[in-house]
Amino acid sequence: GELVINTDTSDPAPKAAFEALIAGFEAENPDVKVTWNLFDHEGYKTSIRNFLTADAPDLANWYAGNRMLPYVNAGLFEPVDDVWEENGLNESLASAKGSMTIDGKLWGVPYTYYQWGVYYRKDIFEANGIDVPTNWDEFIAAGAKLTDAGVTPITIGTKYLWTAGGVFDYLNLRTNGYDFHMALTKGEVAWTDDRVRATMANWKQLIDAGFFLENHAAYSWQEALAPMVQGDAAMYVMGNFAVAPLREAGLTDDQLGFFQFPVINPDVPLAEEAPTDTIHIPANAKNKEDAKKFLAYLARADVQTAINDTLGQLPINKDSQVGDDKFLQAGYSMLSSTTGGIAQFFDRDAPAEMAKVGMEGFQEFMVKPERLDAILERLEKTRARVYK
Amino acid sequence: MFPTPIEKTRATTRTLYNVALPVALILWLLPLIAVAVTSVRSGGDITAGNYWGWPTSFNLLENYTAIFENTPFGNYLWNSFRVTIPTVIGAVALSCMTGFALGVYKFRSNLLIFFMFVAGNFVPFQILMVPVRDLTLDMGVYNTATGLVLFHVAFQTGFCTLFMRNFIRALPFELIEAARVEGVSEIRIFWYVVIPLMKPAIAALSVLIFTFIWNDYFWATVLTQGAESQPITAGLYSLNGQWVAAWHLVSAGSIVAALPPVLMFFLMQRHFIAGLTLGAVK
Amino acid sequence: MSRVELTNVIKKYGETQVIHGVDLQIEEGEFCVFVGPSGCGKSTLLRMVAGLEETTGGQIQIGARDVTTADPAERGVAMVFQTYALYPHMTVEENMGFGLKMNGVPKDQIAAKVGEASRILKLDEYLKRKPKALSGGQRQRVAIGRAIVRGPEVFLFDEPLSNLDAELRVDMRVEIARLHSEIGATMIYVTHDQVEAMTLADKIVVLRAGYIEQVGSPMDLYKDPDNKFVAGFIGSPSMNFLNGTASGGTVTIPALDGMQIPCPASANGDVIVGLRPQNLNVVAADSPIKVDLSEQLGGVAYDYLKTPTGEKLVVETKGDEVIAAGTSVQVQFDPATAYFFDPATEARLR
Amino acid sequence: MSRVELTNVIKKYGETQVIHGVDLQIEEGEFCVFVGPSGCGKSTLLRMVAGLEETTGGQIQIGARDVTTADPAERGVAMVFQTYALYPHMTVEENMGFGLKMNGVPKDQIAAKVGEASRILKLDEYLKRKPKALSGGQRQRVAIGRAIVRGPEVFLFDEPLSNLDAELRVDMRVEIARLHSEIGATMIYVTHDQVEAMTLADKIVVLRAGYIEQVGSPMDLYKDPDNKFVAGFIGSPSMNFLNGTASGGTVTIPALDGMQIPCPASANGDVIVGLRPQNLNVVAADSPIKVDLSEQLGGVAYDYLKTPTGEKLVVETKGDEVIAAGTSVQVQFDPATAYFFDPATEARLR
Amino acid sequence: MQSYWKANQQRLAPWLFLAPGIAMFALYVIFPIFQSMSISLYEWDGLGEKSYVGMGNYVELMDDEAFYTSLKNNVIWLVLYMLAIPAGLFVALFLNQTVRGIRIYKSLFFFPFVISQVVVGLVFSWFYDPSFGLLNVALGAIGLDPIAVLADERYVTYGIIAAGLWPQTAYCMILYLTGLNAVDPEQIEAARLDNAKGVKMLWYVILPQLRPATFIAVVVTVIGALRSFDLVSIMTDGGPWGSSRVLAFYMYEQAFSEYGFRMGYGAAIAVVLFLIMMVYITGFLWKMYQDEKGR
Ligand SMILES: Nc1ncnc2c1ncn2[C@@H]1O[C@H](COP(=O)(O)OP(=O)(O)OP(=O)(O)O)[C@@H](O)[C@H]1O
Ligand SMILES: Nc1ncnc2c1ncn2[C@@H]1O[C@H](COP(=O)(O)OP(=O)(O)OP(=O)(O)O)[C@@H](O)[C@H]1O
Ligand SMILES: [Mg+2]
Ligand SMILES: [Mg+2]
Repeated sequence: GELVINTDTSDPAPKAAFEALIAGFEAENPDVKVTWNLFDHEGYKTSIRNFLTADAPDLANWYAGNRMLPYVNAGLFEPVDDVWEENGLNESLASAKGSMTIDGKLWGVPYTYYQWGVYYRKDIFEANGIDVPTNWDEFIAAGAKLTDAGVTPITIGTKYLWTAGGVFDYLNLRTNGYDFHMALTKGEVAWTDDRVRATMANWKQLIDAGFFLENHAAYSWQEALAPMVQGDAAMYVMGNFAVAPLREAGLTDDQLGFFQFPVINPDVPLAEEAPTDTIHIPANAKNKEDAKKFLAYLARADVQTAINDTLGQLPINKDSQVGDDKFLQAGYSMLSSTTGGIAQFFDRDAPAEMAKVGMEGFQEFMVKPERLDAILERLEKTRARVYK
Repeated sequence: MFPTPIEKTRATTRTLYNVALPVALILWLLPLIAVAVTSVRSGGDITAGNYWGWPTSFNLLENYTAIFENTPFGNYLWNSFRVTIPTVIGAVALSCMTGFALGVYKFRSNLLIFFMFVAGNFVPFQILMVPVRDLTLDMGVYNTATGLVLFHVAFQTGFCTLFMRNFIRALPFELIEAARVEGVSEIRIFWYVVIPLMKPAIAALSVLIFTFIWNDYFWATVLTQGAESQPITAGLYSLNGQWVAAWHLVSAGSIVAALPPVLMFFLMQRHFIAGLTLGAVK
Repeated sequence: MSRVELTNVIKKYGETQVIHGVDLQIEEGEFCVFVGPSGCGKSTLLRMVAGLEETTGGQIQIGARDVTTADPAERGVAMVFQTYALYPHMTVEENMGFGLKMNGVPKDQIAAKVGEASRILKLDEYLKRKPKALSGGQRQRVAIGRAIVRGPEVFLFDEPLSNLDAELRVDMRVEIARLHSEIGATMIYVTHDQVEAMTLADKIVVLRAGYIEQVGSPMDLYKDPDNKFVAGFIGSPSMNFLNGTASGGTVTIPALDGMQIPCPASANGDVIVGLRPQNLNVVAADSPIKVDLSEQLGGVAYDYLKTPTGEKLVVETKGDEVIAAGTSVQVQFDPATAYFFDPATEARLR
Repeated sequence: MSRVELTNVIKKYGETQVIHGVDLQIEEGEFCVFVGPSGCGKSTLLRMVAGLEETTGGQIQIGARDVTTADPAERGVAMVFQTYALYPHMTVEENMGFGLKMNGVPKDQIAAKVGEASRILKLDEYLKRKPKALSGGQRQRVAIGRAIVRGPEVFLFDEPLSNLDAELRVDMRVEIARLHSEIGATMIYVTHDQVEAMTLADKIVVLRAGYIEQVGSPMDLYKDPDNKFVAGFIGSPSMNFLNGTASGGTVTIPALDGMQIPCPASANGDVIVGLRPQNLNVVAADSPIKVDLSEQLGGVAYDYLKTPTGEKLVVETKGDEVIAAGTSVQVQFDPATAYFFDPATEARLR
Repeated sequence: MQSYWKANQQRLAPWLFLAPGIAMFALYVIFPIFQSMSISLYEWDGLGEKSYVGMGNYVELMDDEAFYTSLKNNVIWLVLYMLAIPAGLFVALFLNQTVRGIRIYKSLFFFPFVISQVVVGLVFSWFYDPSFGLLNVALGAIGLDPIAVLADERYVTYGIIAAGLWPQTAYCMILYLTGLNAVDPEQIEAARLDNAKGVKMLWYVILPQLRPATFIAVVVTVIGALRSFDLVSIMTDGGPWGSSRVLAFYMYEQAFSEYGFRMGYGAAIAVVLFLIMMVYITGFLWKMYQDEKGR
C-alpha cells in the first residue's frame, strides 16, 4: 500500500539521508509506495500538531524524551512495543530505550543522536599556547589568554534562545550532576535552590570574565558561526551539526577541534548531552502495518550506519558502524564512555513552557547577570504553574 | 498651493531645493539601496566583510539564479501568486455585491451590517487566529493555498465593502433610478450599470488588495507550513535561516519578494493612491 | 398619452410629512409645471408619480390604471433628470436603447426607435459618442431622447435645464416646447425658473410646503392669483406688498402717504395691498417717499423706493427717465391693477 | 481709498499671453466692473491687482505706491472670492478677525472692528457660528465682512454673487451697492451678469481676449457702444443684428422685407444694422416675417421672429397684446434707435 | 415565483447580494471573535480536551510580567508610531511641488510602504547589525561605540518602531499629499491676503483643512501600532528575553509558537488587545455614524 512519511529534514544532509533511506526501503518492499512530505525545519514544530490530529501520515519524525510527552498524553502516538519486541530492538537500541519509554510503553524508534561539547579553533589555541582545558581552572585560564589576545573565548547567538539552554545544561551537569539536572527539568526542584545558584555563579564567572560574544542576543546560532570562522572567536558550545557549516565556511579539520566540556565539580560523574531523533507512528495513521515494517527497517544496523554516514551523526544501533569522521569518533568514544548519564537537551527534558521561560531567563542572565534573583524567582513561579 | 510653489521663490531656494530632493531621496531609500547593491555582490565580498565598499564583481545573474536553484524560492513565489490572485478576485467580487447592496438599498439594518463589516476590518486579527486556524483545520484546507485564500477573501471583504460602498454612494444615484424607471431589473442594474461604473474602484481595490495580500506574513505563518504552500514572505523568513550570513542571497531574495508589489504600484500608481485615500484604511 | 390623477396623495419620511394630501388631475397631452420654493415637495411629488418614492397614502392613477404600488418600470413613464443621469460608459445610441434592450426588444426595432428619436432631437451625428464628449445641451437632448425612445405615456422632467447656462437654457426651453407640440404626450415638469414655468406650461401647479396653493394657466396665475403667496411667487420682479386699512370699500395706504383707493367691499380692517412693479409709475414730487436706489438695465430700470412706513417698493420703468437716488417721488398707478389680501389667511379679497 | 492705475499691464502664462498691455485708471471711490465673455482675462487682471498673480510686464499703482512686485498682504487690498473662501474651521468672528490677528493687532481692537463690520452687515447673531451653519447669502456677507474689517484701500470682488440663487443675488447686489455708498472705498468687481454690471458700476470695463474693448459708464455703453461686440454684450435680450446694404446715406435691410432707413454717410456697401429688442414693435400684417414663438412672462413678452433671410429677430413687448405663433407681422421702430457697424472691423459707424 | 420576485425585487435584492459576503465574513471574522472570547475561558493546548477555568487565564494575565512588558511596549508603540504623522506631513510638504520629475520622487518616497514588512524587517535588522550594520558604521565614523540595538532591552523596541515608522511615514505622506491637493487654493490666497505666511499659514489655515487626512492617518497608525506583529517576529522574535514583545506577538507566541500552545491563554491576551482596539473602533464608528447622519 501507500506509506506517507512526514519529516522536517529539509537541510541538505538530512534531506539526502532520508532520500537514500526511503529509496532503500522501497527497493526492499516493492509493494509499498512511499509518499514523503518534507517540511521546513522551524515550521514543523507547529505543523506536527496539526497533521497529527487532522491529517495524520503513517510516520513522522520527532524527538525523544519529554518532547514527545504531550503527543503521547493526547493519544496521538501509537505504542510500538511489538516492533521492538519482534526485531530485538530491546538489545540493539538499548541505550535509547529509556528516553523512548513513557508509562512503560515504547512510543517510537530512534535512529540517530549526536554529541554536544566544545568545538574550538585549534590553530588559535596553538597560536596562543593554550592546551585543551580539562577542568574549570584551565578553562578560565584559557579564556583569559584568549581575551588578552583580543579573541572572544566563546561565540554564541542567543536570538532563538536554545543555545543558551545548551550552556546551562553543561554548567548544571558539571556543577550538580545528571540526577539533579533531571530533577530540575522535571520540576522536582525549586529554581531558587542553592544548587541552581551554584551553577549560575559559575556561569557568572564566565560572563564576568568576558567569555561570551558581545551582543549575542542579536544573532542566531548560524550568525554566531561567523566570528569563529573569521578567527574572532575561539570556541562554540554546540551540537555536532555545527561542524558541517563550519567546514563549508572554509575551516579545515586542522583548524577545527572538539573537546569534552571541562570538569567543574570533580565529585560529580561526567554526564553528556546527546539529543536523540526518532520516528513515530501517529495514532491516526492509516497504514500502520507498513509503517511498522518501515520502523523495523530503520532500526537495522546497516540502515543506521548508512543514514548516519550521510547525516554526519551517531547511530543508535549498537551493531552499527560509526563513521570515521574525527568528530564523530570523538563523540562516539565520549558518549560510550559516559558514566554520568545522557541528557536530551534542556528544551526536550523540560516541558515546552518551562523551557521557553527558562531559556529566556538564561539569555537575560547572560546579558544582565545582576538580575539573577529576579530571574530565578520568575522561573520558580513558572515551575509552580507548569508542573501542577 | 501650499507650500509656496518653488518656481515662485528666489533662485537660491530653488537651487537648494533641487539639490535637497535627490539627497533626501537617497537618504530615505538608503536601506533599500544597500540591499539592492548587496544583492549583486559576490559571496567573496560578504566573507571579506566588504559590505559597504564598491562590489569587487557584479554577480547579478549568479545571485538571482542561485536563490531559485538551491532553494524552494520559486515555489514560494508561485505560492504567493496562487494565494494573492484568487484572493483579489474573490474579495473584489464579494465586495462589489455587498457594496452595491449597502450603497444602493435602504433597509433597516443597512448601517448595522455596514458597521459590522467596518468594525470587523479593524479588529486585531490575532483574536481570530485560534478559531480561524481550527476552522481551517476542520475544513481540511490547512496548509493549502485554498485555506489562506478563503480566509483572506473573508477578512478583506470587510475593508473592500467599506471601500466599495462608499464609492457606490458617491455615484450619481439618478443613474440607478433612471434604469429603474426604464424597467431594468435590479440584478441587471448591478451588472450593466453599476459594475461598469465601478471599474476605477475595482482597479484601485485590486491593486491595493494585491499588495496587502502579497505582503501578508502573519496569516501565512498561522495557516500554512512548509515550502509547498507558504507564500514568499514566510518563505523569505525561513530561507533567511538557511542562507546564513549569505547576505547577497538574502538581499536578492528580498528584492525578488518586493518586486511584484513594487511593479504593481508603479504601473497602477494612480489607482493605488486613489485606493488608499478612498478606502483610507488598511 | 394618458391622464394622470392624484387623489389625496400623502408622503411621509419617517415622522415628517412632506406631502399633505394632494389632489390633482392632469389631462391627456397636457404640459403641467410644478413650481414652488425650494423644499416644497416638487421633486418628491414627481418621483412619487415615477414610482421612485413610495406613496405613503392616497392613490395615483395613470390612464385607467391605479399604479400607486406599481414598480417604476410598470408605470409607462419616462423621466428626465436634472443631472441627465446618462450612463457614462455607453454611447449615445446605447444610452437611448438601453431600456429597450433590457426589456428584450429585438435589435432592429431598437435601432429604428433610436433612429427616430435621434432625428427628432438632431442627435444623428453624435450617436457613437460617449456622454463625456458632449456639451451640456447635447447631453440633455440625449436624456430626453432616452425618454422618447420608450414611447411612454407620461414624461416627467425634474428641473431638466437648471444645469445649463443661461443662453443654452433658452434654446432647450424652446426645444422642449417644440417637442411637446410634436409628440403631444402628457408631461409633468418641475422647475424653479419663472420663465420656464410661464412659457412652457399649459397648467401651473404652485406648491408650498407640501400643499397645492393654486392650479391654473400661467396667465391665470399671473393675473388672478388666489392668495398672497401665489401673487408674490409668480411675476418678476415680485409683487410689492403694502399694509393698508380698509373700510367701506376704500383702503388707505400709509406707505403711499395715505393714498386712498377703492377696494372690494369684503375687505375690512387691515388688508395687504399688492402692486406689481410693472403697473407702477413714479414722478418727481414733494413727498415723504424717496428713491433709495435706481438700477438702470438699459431697456428697463428698477427704482427702489423707501416709504415713510419703512416698507420698500420696487417700480419698473422704461429706462429712459432716470431718477437720481434721494429724489422725492410720488407713486402713480391704476387702482384697478391693485390686489388685496387678508393679512391673516393671506387669501385674496375680491 | 486710493485710485488704482494700470499701465501697459501684461500677463503671460509661459508662452501664452492672456493680458495684452492694459491701460486703465480707476479713480478714488469709484466702483469699477470688469465684464466680458468667459476666459477673456477678467479674473486674471483682478488677481494681478491683488498680487495673487505675478505681473509679467507693465506697472500697477495703488494710491501713490507702485505695487507691481509687492506682496499681496502689503497692497492694502481685500478680496472677496467667488467661492467665499471662508476658513471652514473658524467661526464667523474668527474668520473676519483673522487678517488682523495675523498682523498682530491687539485683541480688543480686533473685536471692535469685527463688531462694527458685523453691525454693518447684520451678522451679529451669527458671529459664533461656523460657515457650514450659514446660508449662501450669509456666507457671502461674512466674506465681505472679512474684507471690510481690514479697512483696505481697494476692494476686489471676483464674481461674488454667482454662487447664489436668483433671489438672493438681487438682495446681495443691493447690499453691495449700499456698502459702496456707505464706506465709499474704491471697488473693482468682476462679473458676467449683465444686471450686476449695469446696476452697480460707476464705470464698466469691457474686456475681450485680454484687450479692453471699451470703458465707460453703464448708460454710455448701452446707448453709445463703440463696436458690435460691446453693443451685443451689453443689454438683455441682446441686440439683434441684421445684414444690410448702405449707399448714399440709406441702408436697405433684406430681412425686414427690404425696409430702408437712413444711416450715417460714412456707411457704404455691406453694413450690420443693430436693433435693440426693446425698441422694436410688431403689428400683425401681411408680410414674409412670421412669429416663430411668443413667450409671455407676465409683465413682458418676447416674440421670436423668423425673417425671410433666415435671420432671427427678438422683439420685446409689453405682454398685453398676445400674438399667436405663425402670424405674419410687420416690424416697426424709430430709425433713430438703429446702430450701424462695419462688418469687417465691427467698429461702430456714426 | 417569477412574479413574486418581480414584485419584491427591491426588498429581496440587497439580501441576495449580501448573502455570500455576510456568510464569509461571519464565518471567518464575526464568529471567531466570540469563539476566541469563549476559548479564553478554557485551558487548552489545542490537542486534548478543553478544560474550563473561568477567569483563570485573566487572573494569571494580571500576574504575568511578560504581559505587562507587552502592554508597556504596546503603549510605546502607540505613542511613538504617531511620529509617522508629523513626519509624513513634513515629507508631504517637502514634496508638494510641481518641479520636473516630482511624480517619480513621490513614488520613490512611497516605496517603503509597498514592500513587505518582512523585507523591511530584514533590511533593518541588517541596518542595525552591531558589527557591520550601516548604523554602526555611521556611529563608528563619528567615533561612537557600536550599539546592538536589537540585543539591548533599552533600545530594542525603539529600534523596531523606527523600522516601522519608515513605511508608516510613507503612508502618512501619501495621505497628506492627497490632502494637500484638496486644499482649496482660494483659501490659501485669501490667507495670503490676510498676511498669513509660512508656519502661520500651515498652522491656522492648512492644518485645519487637512483634518480629514489627519484623522485617517491617526486611525491607520493606531491600528498599525496595535497590530504590530511582523516586525517584532522578524527582527527579534520578541527578544532579547522577551523585552520587545507586544501583545499581538505575545499572543501568537503563547498560542502557536514552538514552546507555546496555550490557546486559552493566547485567546485571553487577544481579548485584551481587542478591548483596547474597541475603544478606537467605537470612536471611528461614531464618527462615521455622525457623517452618515449628516448626509
Ligand atoms: N429622504 C428624505 N428624508 C427626509 N426628508 C426628505 C427626504 N427627501 C426630501 N425630504 C424633504 O422633503 C421636502 C421636499 O423635498 P423635495 O426634494 O421634494 O423639494 P423640492 O421642491 O424638489 O426642492 P428643490 O427645489 O430644492 O429641488 C424637503 O423638505 C426635504 O427636506
Ligand atoms: N494658470 C494658468 N495657466 C495658463 N493659462 C491660464 C491660467 N489661468 C488662466 N489662464 C488663461 O487665461 C485666460 C484668462 O483667464 P481668466 O480666468 O482671467 O478668465 P475670466 O475672464 O475670469 O473667465 P471666467 O468668466 O470664466 O471666470 C483664459 O484663457 C485662461 O485659459
Ligand atoms: Mg427638487
Ligand atoms: Mg474668472
